[in-house]
Amino acid sequence: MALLKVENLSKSFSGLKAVSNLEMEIKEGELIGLIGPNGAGKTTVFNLLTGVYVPTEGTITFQGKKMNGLPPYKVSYLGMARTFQNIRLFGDLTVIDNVKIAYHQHVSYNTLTGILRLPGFFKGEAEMEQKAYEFLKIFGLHEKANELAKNLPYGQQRRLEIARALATKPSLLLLDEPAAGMNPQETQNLMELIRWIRKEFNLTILLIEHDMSLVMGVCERIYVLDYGMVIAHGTPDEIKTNPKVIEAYLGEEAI
Amino acid sequence: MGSAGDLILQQLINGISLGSIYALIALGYTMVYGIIQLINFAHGDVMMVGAYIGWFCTTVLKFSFLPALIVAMFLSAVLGVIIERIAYKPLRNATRLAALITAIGMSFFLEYGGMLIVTPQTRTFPSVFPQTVYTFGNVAFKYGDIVIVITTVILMLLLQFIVKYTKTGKAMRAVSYDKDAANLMGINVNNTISATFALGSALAAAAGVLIGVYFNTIDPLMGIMPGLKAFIAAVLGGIGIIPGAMLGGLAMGLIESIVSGIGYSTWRDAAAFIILIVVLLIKPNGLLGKNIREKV
Amino acid sequence: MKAKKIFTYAFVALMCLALVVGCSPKAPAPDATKAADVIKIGGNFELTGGVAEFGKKGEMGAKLAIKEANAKGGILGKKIEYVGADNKSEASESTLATTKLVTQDKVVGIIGPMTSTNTLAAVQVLNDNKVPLITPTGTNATVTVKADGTLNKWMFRACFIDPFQGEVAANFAIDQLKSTKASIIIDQKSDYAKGLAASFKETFEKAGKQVISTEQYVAGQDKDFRSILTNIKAKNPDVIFVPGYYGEVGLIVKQARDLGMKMAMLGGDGWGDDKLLDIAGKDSLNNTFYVDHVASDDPALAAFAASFKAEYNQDINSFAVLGYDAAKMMIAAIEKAGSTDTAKIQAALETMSGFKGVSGESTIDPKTHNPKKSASIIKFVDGKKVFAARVNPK
Amino acid sequence: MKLFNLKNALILAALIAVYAIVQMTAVAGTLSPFYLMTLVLVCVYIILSVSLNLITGYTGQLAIGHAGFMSIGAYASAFIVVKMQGSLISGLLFGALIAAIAGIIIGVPTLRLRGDYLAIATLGMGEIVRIILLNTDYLGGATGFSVPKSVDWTWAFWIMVVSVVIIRNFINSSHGRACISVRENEIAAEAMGINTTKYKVMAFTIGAMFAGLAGGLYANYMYIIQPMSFSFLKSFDILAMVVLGGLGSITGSIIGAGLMTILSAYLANFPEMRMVIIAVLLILLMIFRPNGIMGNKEFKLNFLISKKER
Repeated sequence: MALLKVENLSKSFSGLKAVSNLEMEIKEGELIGLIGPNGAGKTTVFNLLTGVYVPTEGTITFQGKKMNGLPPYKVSYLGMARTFQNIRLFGDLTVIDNVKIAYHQHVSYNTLTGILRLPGFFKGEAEMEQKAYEFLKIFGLHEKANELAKNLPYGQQRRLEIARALATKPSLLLLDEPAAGMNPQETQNLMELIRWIRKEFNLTILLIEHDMSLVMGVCERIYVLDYGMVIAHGTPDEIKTNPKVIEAYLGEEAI
Repeated sequence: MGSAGDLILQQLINGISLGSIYALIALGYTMVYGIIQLINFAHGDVMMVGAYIGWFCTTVLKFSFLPALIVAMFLSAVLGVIIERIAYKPLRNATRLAALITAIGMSFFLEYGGMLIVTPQTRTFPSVFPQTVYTFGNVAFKYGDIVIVITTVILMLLLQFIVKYTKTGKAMRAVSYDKDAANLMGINVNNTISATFALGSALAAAAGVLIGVYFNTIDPLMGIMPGLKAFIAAVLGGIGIIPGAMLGGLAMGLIESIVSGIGYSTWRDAAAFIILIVVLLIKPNGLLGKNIREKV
Repeated sequence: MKAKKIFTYAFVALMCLALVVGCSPKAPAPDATKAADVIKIGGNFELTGGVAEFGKKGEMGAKLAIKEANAKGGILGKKIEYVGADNKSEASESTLATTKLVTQDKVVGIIGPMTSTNTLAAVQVLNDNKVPLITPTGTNATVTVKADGTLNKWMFRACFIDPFQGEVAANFAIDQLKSTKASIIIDQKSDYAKGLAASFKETFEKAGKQVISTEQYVAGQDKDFRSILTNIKAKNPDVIFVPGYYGEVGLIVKQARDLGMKMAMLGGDGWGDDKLLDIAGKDSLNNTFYVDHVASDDPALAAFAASFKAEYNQDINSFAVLGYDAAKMMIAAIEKAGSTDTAKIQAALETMSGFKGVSGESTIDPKTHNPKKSASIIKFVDGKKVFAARVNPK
Repeated sequence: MKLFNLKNALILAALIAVYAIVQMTAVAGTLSPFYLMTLVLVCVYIILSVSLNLITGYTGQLAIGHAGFMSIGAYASAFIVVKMQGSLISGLLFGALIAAIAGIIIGVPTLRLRGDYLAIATLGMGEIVRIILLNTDYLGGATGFSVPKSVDWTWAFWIMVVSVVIIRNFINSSHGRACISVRENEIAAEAMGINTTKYKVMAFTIGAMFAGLAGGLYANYMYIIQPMSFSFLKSFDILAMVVLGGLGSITGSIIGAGLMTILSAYLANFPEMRMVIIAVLLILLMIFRPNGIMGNKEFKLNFLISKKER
């Protein structure tokens, strides 16, 4: 069964179609790439999937449930997590607090328990602290747990975004240009990390990326978007040789 | 006995001349907000200072209406620039709340500093207009009503001209759109912001003199309520948008006289707030405001 | 970074210092002998906030009375020292100001505040500390007598109470103006206006006449009354009762006349300021009447106006007059008591009779602490105040 | 993380010491009633500013109608105490409850607005409450509502302490962090599974509730309440305390409230100049310390403890 099924998805902003008739199917455990030139509508697709935008048309089915029009936090409850292209960390909070906030939906104690400092609070906080620390450790951020997120270097901020998204315990992880601004070595490390977390957490991953080496290196299938439409999809090898893609996207770069 | 039609017409006239004054004050609020996103709570008090300058010119220096208006506008413009340079400029990169608190402090300073200098007593303007009353059937309006509306219209046209066609006006629009980009394009951002304060304060002073001349009385706390109402007017129209301030001001004036007109004068101020809130709930950026979407 | 930290600590330290200095119990006055040489009278007035104009005028009156008393050599062989406090035109600040005057400055009596609400806020503090207060213009009946009928022992006033003025005005409208239909315009923020309006309405309607509409405004905020006046115009009453203060009343009268409304207009002692003439203009004021304390040609009033002008270069109004009278009454009581013992001053005030002030002769009713004094009706004729009638209290 | 540690013990000891010193000097008569009154007011304003800080400083929602909630609490508690002959505690709880309900009713529609639009909407709500009270003669209308004084230093101080502890505990819990994430980045918070509307309303309601509680204390201490005391200028005062102390700092709010109240009391000796001096100080402080006295940091006793541990 498909984990995510997108049918005939369209979104227009005051008449302008940003995404039109998008069809997409992702099976459990897959690692899919979403590529396309600037302004092709990739991030809009993410925003539609995560509930930031309400689709104009079409349906999104996730784990067999229709989820059009659900607010983002409910999408998160259902098991979809994302990172942001323009990093959106909680800058004035510590690194570990960033992760704890993402873990909030799994915490067991209620507001009153927190205010009255009942035993449940200490238990819950201890659990959170431990889990958050584990997530940080995966991304090598545990030594900076008590620094402010805004003071981290760029590459670490990107990794913290992924760590934070993982802390919501998703089954589908959407990564929006995770390697943007990274050098080749960092990108290489990131590639391995993405592969590793997919296995470790039993995840399905959809990623937007500009860095071709990353996409071609890790993705099993790729969707190519141009002017809000899917112009091609298939394995990396198929995409590389697809004339439409070359024309729209790779061709541009080749010049 | 006036017919219902006359009654409505009279209330509309009342509303328009009151609304014109709100609009003049609201323009200053909206311009300053548009350029540095500051709710300048001291704006109503600049209006008060303008009214006092006008009063000084007409009673002590025996000026007539127009020279007094111009002197008041000019001196208030200078005051506006001084306030901006001393109190707001150091906070341009601080949090907006810090600037807001400074504006509140400045408002108190003008009110109570003014009270120390001119004492809290009400001052009366001499009659600078003929006290002619024009009546058509049961509808009456004064020479002063005409002056208010005409002055307001002229000042608004002048403002539109300045903002649209002069270099300073274009710079203002550029700075309000993107301060850094404007700076890179060689626009002197500091001077442009000062010019905005000068223009806004001059308009407020004009409103102050008009209030003084029309209603005859001024006092150091006269700026608080018109200031607050003009702010509501600016938000109602969509803060930062010049036509919005005009529309909002007129709407406020009309709302007030209609609510009083149907016999709920007690609830007039509450009605203004309720309408504001309802409008905001339907159009969160005001009547003419564009819905600006945050890029995700 | 470091400088910032230092600043923070310096600030916290300063703050603690302020706490310590501000809250350290005041040491007994080092010059205790000197303190005994003066008699302290406190003034709790609205010096800032919405009705600062009235408070300031009242304080000027009170200060002038004290200055004059000192010029005559003071009382009981001592000079009077005036200690001022600001209540920001707010009840809770009035409680604070009263507490400060009574417990910090140890005044023997207080003059002020000008509004009933702010005066009511002082009642309990004065009961607890047993210090008398005279409000110049706190007209609400409950200032001196609680709603349940018990007397506020330490509270006195120099003015009429609301019901008296409203009654006088209503009777004048019925008997002299032959009115049958009245409209009332009141300041919704002012209990003075509400009190006058209530008793006017009661008296007027008891006589079988009709109050056809009541409109409200907010003093200090509103300058445009055309909307409510347009409403009244449509109902066409033969008298409009406007129990407000001169600032708004002037505008109301003027705007009514501008709208072509020629009926009689009537008010209370809040009209008593020459500014009324400046604001409304002499033509508009024809066919208007108000209740005042004394006839405007009273020689004592003229003398007071002259000395007030000499002192402050401002004109008098009812606030200045009553502020002055309240202070004079307090001074007279201290003299009569022959002591600065507050209980004796209270007793002297309670039995005060035939006190001659600028606002006329008054006698304190020991049961209600209200002064019994007569009222005058003043009529405007081409900008001149003309004495129209005198009404004695029952 | 334990409930009973050295730090908490030290804080408790300090609180008891402050309470006892004031109480003893007040009883002995060395502390003048005027200063005692000022200190009680400091407690009231601490509750107000800390609760507003929860809304504005921590959750990032610019609300300037706090005096409205304060007045709701004040009048509701006065209603219970005076009209229903209820006890002080029932009055205070009722005031807090009604204010909290008002917080929900006002918060749900208006919290969809952002930034300055929310500010003006809350300001408007506060003014509407005031106008309603002004026109309610049953509760005294413009004249005011006389309430017997039943609050004393003990009540004010310990209610203040409990309020601050509750708000602090809330902020330092997972739910509090959820509120802070709304301030930091609403879109990211939502994407991480935070129901931002719920947490905004929750913070707003808790803030309103404590403003109501403070209003109840105020009403039962000041002898008389009147609508004028709760105008938007009072909301500005409270906001100024919060910003002055530092947005997102509880100790900052405490310092801000203390500083402003004590300053105002001290300047009572200069009635003519008082407001001008306060205005100038406000401007100067903002210019030289735009992030407030404490910034978003807390004043901690850690340095006392760490010395021993070192």
